[in-house]
Amino acid sequence: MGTPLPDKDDLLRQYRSMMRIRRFEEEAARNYAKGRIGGFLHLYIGQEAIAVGAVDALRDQDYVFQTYRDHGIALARGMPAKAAMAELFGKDTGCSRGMGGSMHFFDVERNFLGGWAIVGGHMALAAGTAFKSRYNGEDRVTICFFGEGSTNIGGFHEAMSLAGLWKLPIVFVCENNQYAMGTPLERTSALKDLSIKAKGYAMAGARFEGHDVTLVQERIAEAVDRARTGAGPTFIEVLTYRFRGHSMSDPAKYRSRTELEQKKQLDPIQVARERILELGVEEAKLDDIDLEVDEEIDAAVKFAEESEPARREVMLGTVYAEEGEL
Amino acid sequence: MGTPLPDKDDLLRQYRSMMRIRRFEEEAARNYAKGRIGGFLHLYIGQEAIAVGAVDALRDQDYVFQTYRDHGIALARGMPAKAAMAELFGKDTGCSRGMGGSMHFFDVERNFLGGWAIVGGHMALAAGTAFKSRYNGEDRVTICFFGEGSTNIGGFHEAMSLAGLWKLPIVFVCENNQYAMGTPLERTSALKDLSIKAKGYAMAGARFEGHDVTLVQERIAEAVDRARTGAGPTFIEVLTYRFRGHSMSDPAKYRSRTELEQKKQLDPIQVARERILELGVEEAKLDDIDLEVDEEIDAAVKFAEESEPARREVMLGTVYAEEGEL
Amino acid sequence: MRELRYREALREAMLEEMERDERVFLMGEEVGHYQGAYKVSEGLLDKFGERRVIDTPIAESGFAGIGIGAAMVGLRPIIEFMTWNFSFVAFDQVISNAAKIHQMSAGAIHVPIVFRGPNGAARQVASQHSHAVAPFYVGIPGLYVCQPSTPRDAKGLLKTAIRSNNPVIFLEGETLYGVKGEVPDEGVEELIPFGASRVARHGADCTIVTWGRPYYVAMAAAEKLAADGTECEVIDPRTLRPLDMGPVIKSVRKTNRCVVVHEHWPYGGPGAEVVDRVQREAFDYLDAPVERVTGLDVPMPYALNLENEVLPTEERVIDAVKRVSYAK
Amino acid sequence: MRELRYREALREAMLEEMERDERVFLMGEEVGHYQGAYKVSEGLLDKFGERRVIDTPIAESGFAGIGIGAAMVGLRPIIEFMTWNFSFVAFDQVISNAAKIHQMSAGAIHVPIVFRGPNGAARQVASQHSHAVAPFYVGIPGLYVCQPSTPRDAKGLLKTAIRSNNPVIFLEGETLYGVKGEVPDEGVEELIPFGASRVARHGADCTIVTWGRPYYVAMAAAEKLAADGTECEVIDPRTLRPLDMGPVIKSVRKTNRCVVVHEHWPYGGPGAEVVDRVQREAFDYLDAPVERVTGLDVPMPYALNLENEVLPTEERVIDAVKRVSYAK
Ligand SMILES: Cc1ncc(C[n+]2csc(CCOP(=O)(O)OP(=O)(O)O)c2C)c(N)n1
Ligand SMILES: Cc1ncc(C[n+]2csc(CCOP(=O)(O)OP(=O)(O)O)c2C)c(N)n1
Ligand SMILES: [Mg+2]
Ligand SMILES: [Mg+2]
Repeated sequence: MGTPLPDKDDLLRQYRSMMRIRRFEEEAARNYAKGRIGGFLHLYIGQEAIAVGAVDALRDQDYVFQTYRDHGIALARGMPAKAAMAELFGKDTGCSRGMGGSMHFFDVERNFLGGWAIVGGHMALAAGTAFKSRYNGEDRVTICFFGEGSTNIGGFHEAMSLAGLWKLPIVFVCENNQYAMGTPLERTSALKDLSIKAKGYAMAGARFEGHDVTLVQERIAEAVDRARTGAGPTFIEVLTYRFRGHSMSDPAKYRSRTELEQKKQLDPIQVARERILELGVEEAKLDDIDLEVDEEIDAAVKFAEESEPARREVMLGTVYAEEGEL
Repeated sequence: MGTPLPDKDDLLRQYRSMMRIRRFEEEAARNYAKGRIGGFLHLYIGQEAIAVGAVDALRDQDYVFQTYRDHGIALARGMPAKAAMAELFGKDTGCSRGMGGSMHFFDVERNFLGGWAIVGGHMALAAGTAFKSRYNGEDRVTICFFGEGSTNIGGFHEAMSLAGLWKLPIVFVCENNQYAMGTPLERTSALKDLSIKAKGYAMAGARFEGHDVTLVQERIAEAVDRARTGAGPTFIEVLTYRFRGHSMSDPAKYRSRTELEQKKQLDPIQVARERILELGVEEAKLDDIDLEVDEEIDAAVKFAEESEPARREVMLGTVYAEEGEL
Repeated sequence: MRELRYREALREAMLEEMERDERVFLMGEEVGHYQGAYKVSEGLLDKFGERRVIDTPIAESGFAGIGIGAAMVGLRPIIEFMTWNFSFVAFDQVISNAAKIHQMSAGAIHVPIVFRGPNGAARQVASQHSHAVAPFYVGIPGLYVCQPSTPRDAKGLLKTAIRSNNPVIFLEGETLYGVKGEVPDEGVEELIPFGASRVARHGADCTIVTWGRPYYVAMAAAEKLAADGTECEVIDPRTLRPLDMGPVIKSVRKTNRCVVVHEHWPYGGPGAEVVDRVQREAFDYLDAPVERVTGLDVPMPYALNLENEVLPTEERVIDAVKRVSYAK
Repeated sequence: MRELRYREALREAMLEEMERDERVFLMGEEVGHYQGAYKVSEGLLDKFGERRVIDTPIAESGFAGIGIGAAMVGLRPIIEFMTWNFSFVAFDQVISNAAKIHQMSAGAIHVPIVFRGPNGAARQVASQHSHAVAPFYVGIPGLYVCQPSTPRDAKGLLKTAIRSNNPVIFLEGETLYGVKGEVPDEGVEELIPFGASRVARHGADCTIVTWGRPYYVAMAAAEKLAADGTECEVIDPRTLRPLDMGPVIKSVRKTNRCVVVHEHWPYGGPGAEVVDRVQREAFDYLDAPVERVTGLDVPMPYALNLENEVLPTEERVIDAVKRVSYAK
């Protein structure tokens, strides 16, 4: 399939959204190094076109699930950078009020339903929200992201089996960034083309490159459409690459400098930037966007720094929900 | 693929083996009704050609795993009917000394490694024995049986994934008897042809009817050979049917009398009997075999009745193994 | 009041709550067309149809997760494990998801879900099928754990569980399903609150705390002891989390002795927790150490003679009461 | 004696046992090429090759099961869970298979296997990654459970575990890996037996039973209390199953007071079990109820200020000792 022709305004918006993720995470990495952020921090840098393209294939009402590598999709979905950064800082103003941290972003208002740290564990949950949409006769779709390393675990299989059997309105997006922590795909899967797995569940399958946001949006939209019209779920493999280590503690020694440099040729932000220039937009316009994004992220850091720490009362008060009509 | 030509002596031996299973289980059912056997009792009646054909495709050194529906394969593998019946009676002379019961037959001497009651739970164990054969450079093969209802659970997927990735010397045999307890295949799987699942694991697949013992032996032998020569695992779907309910407490109301009668036309024992007669063997020869089998099973019941009950010392003494060089 | 079987009481609870609230549905293996492996859900498919009574493939982790996901966005699933033994393949869904989501989302997401099914030994089903699972769930903050012994408690607690806005572990008993007992008449709605122990028998000589199948063993033992002049107060906590120690402590202050009787293995679990709290809250009143009568510390063997030894017996209860009473 | 880090002590144990017995192998996620997620297995791939140091896909239930199967037929696997949180997806393999096989086969089959990895909170990794899992495993007959606090115990117990003919749950600690301590010199083989509690500090005023990370909290608290004139006897059971109560009971008979300090949630588990046994076996010697200092009864939050409140603190230990001493 050829690359679709982007709309200029769409692409500018998507460029901004990707840049926002990039700058947010670069800033997060810096603050992690300074000890202001703790725990695990998994960066999405290099994969931004997938989150941004996917979000544009969805409606606001649709449900979104992601793994621990969740800053990108949360921001793409519209989470304020302040709420995201404050969460990393463990502050009460964070999107999960300091309870969740980097791996457990939540933004229920935007139907972003986490942020999950057990490989494969969120996939059945996502299928459950799709089950509910069907139960209630809603035309919502659920999209569920996960890494290629997650395709060997039982949680993947059971969610896929049930979604396939019940034809749930869900799109499974496997972000194949080639590595599960330090392990390359060839040492975790007998299959090279993971989209073949769809056949085992009598499900539609797709496979494409993830550095072109326009392409991503179009191809995911096909699957979303299939789900929305009751034609069943889709399993998508998107080929991508993460430019950083698995998490902040990973120096990523298991791959060569050359490999990394080569993959960086397809930096989704650069790709979008060049495309935009080709479309005749002036460079200054992009520089303005970059500047605005910088300001937003700086403000987010400041906000996070100055916010009150996470509160004991929230911790104690959210172990159980209050009873009574909901 | 056409039906292979059976050898007369082989077929007579296999006929006896199938008849032995049939009579054993009929007797077990009677004694269950009398309250001499407790717990769950899952009969293999109707599926005998699979166990018997498979055993003849294997060597003595090969490892065998089965679910709770395990009398057939245990007997086919050579377990004395006495040890099997005594186990059902909860006696110290049983193959598991009364610890396991119907669902947990063991016969380590014959490399029959159980008898497992958690759906999907034994498949990784089986892969583990195959792992060991490779670790030690042995040319043993492992065969692992399970029902079609087990293909949706995580345990199936993980065992298949790892066996496929590591090319372990194992043959996975899915006995598709059309029902998982009361649920027909179309309500548990989006796929009709389960052998397609093999593709998701880059594994060889096969699919054939299970009422012809000669065919079963030949087709399983191909897979065993593949495993033994290091060419990797195989996923086999054998189409079969159980003539009784899921277990003794199941009246099997979920299927029609007509369906059952039609399936009984392909009773593997009848099929073998007719084939033997076609090959020119006299009916009396078969009747003699039937009689000998009857005697063996009667003796087994008597033995089971007269044996001592399971012992407290065995129960207490086998929670932990003794320490020291093994 | 009418008499119902435990199984019927559970069925009524589900039926009434499904009629009351369209968001409630039942999902599990063989719950629909087969009418339930143990017939608890008999008739519900006919009444509510396939939309709300849903047969699943064998994929406990998958359908438990689907239930949790559906609960996150407003439904109220009842997930049946054909037996609680099979919850082990779904353990991560319960502990890492169901129990955590409300807090992880800082209270933004609710998980109103009930996991239910038969628990404990079920006569000769051997070691992989005989787990008394309470010890694995009672310790997890974010969950409630019910283990009703009587039909009335089964119905009243299940209704409360279905209306709860939190995940509930609901432990029934295969050997309890046939037990008969009084249940409020039709039209009389009874919701039994969580965290309210029930004094099942009054007595001044020894406090027995017990739940599940062994409740009946303890009650029978108490009758025998009474014939010998020892009056036991038998208390059933009904919910193991929250664990209402009030009536137990009050009782121990009177009897000065306590025996805990349960099916689960001896090490830890709610059995040890009850002991811990009794010695903490009634230290000055205890005339003897708290004793426990438990399932033996072995995997459950198949043979009936051995199973009978493994499970708590009346004799063992009587002996324990005598020991803490320094009698005979 | 030399000083080693806890992580190095574990590595030495594996290295020595792999050199000693060719049937021993290490399997898990990132144990090989990556040198271990927490560098415990650093260098082992180079030394033993891919046959014996095996990287797996993310499939805990699958590779735990493969380990158990391999053990059934004579190998001696060490299965690493990257963290014990991930054992929950393999829970059924451990409880229904590893723990049961020896008895189910009437002793015909052995399962010599070690499951190991870091357990408990690991600084701000939040609720799905911070489980202290002992309560889920200690109650299961057929398993042994080790939770060493010091490098020396880590090495000596892991060697014993690898040589054991039974399945062993081996709980390490991410926050312990960097801890340094004395370990017998090279060439001096020390096998620490299961079921042998260690008296880590002598004192006549109060017995503290503790294990894992909180061991260090308790030791520090004991030093502070000593400065105030209260001498605590600190006992580390080292293996939670079997649980060696001998030294604890002996100590309580002397101190007449007992405080249990652990990371796991308060309800049940080894914490409650220790209390149960102390009150049973030292009833007449106790001058106060046994108290416990535990992780708070909440899912672990991410924020550091809250995590610090959830985990046992020196202050809470000191307070508990004072309470059981009726001091201040
Ligand atoms: C069940 C489970 N096992 C192990 C882990 C530890 N772990 C976290 S991320 C990860 C690698 C996942 O790789 P992949 O699925 O490819 O996603 P990516 O990180 O590349 O986005 C592992 C092993 C986990 N979180 N859950
Ligand atoms: C994990 C798990 N869930 C549920 C069960 C209960 N159960 C036992 S057998 C069975 C049906 C299995 O059907 P299938 O795999 O087709 O095998 P068959 O009985 O037809 O041989 C079920 C649901 C179980 N034993 N284990
Ligand atoms: Mg990846
Ligand atoms: Mg079947």
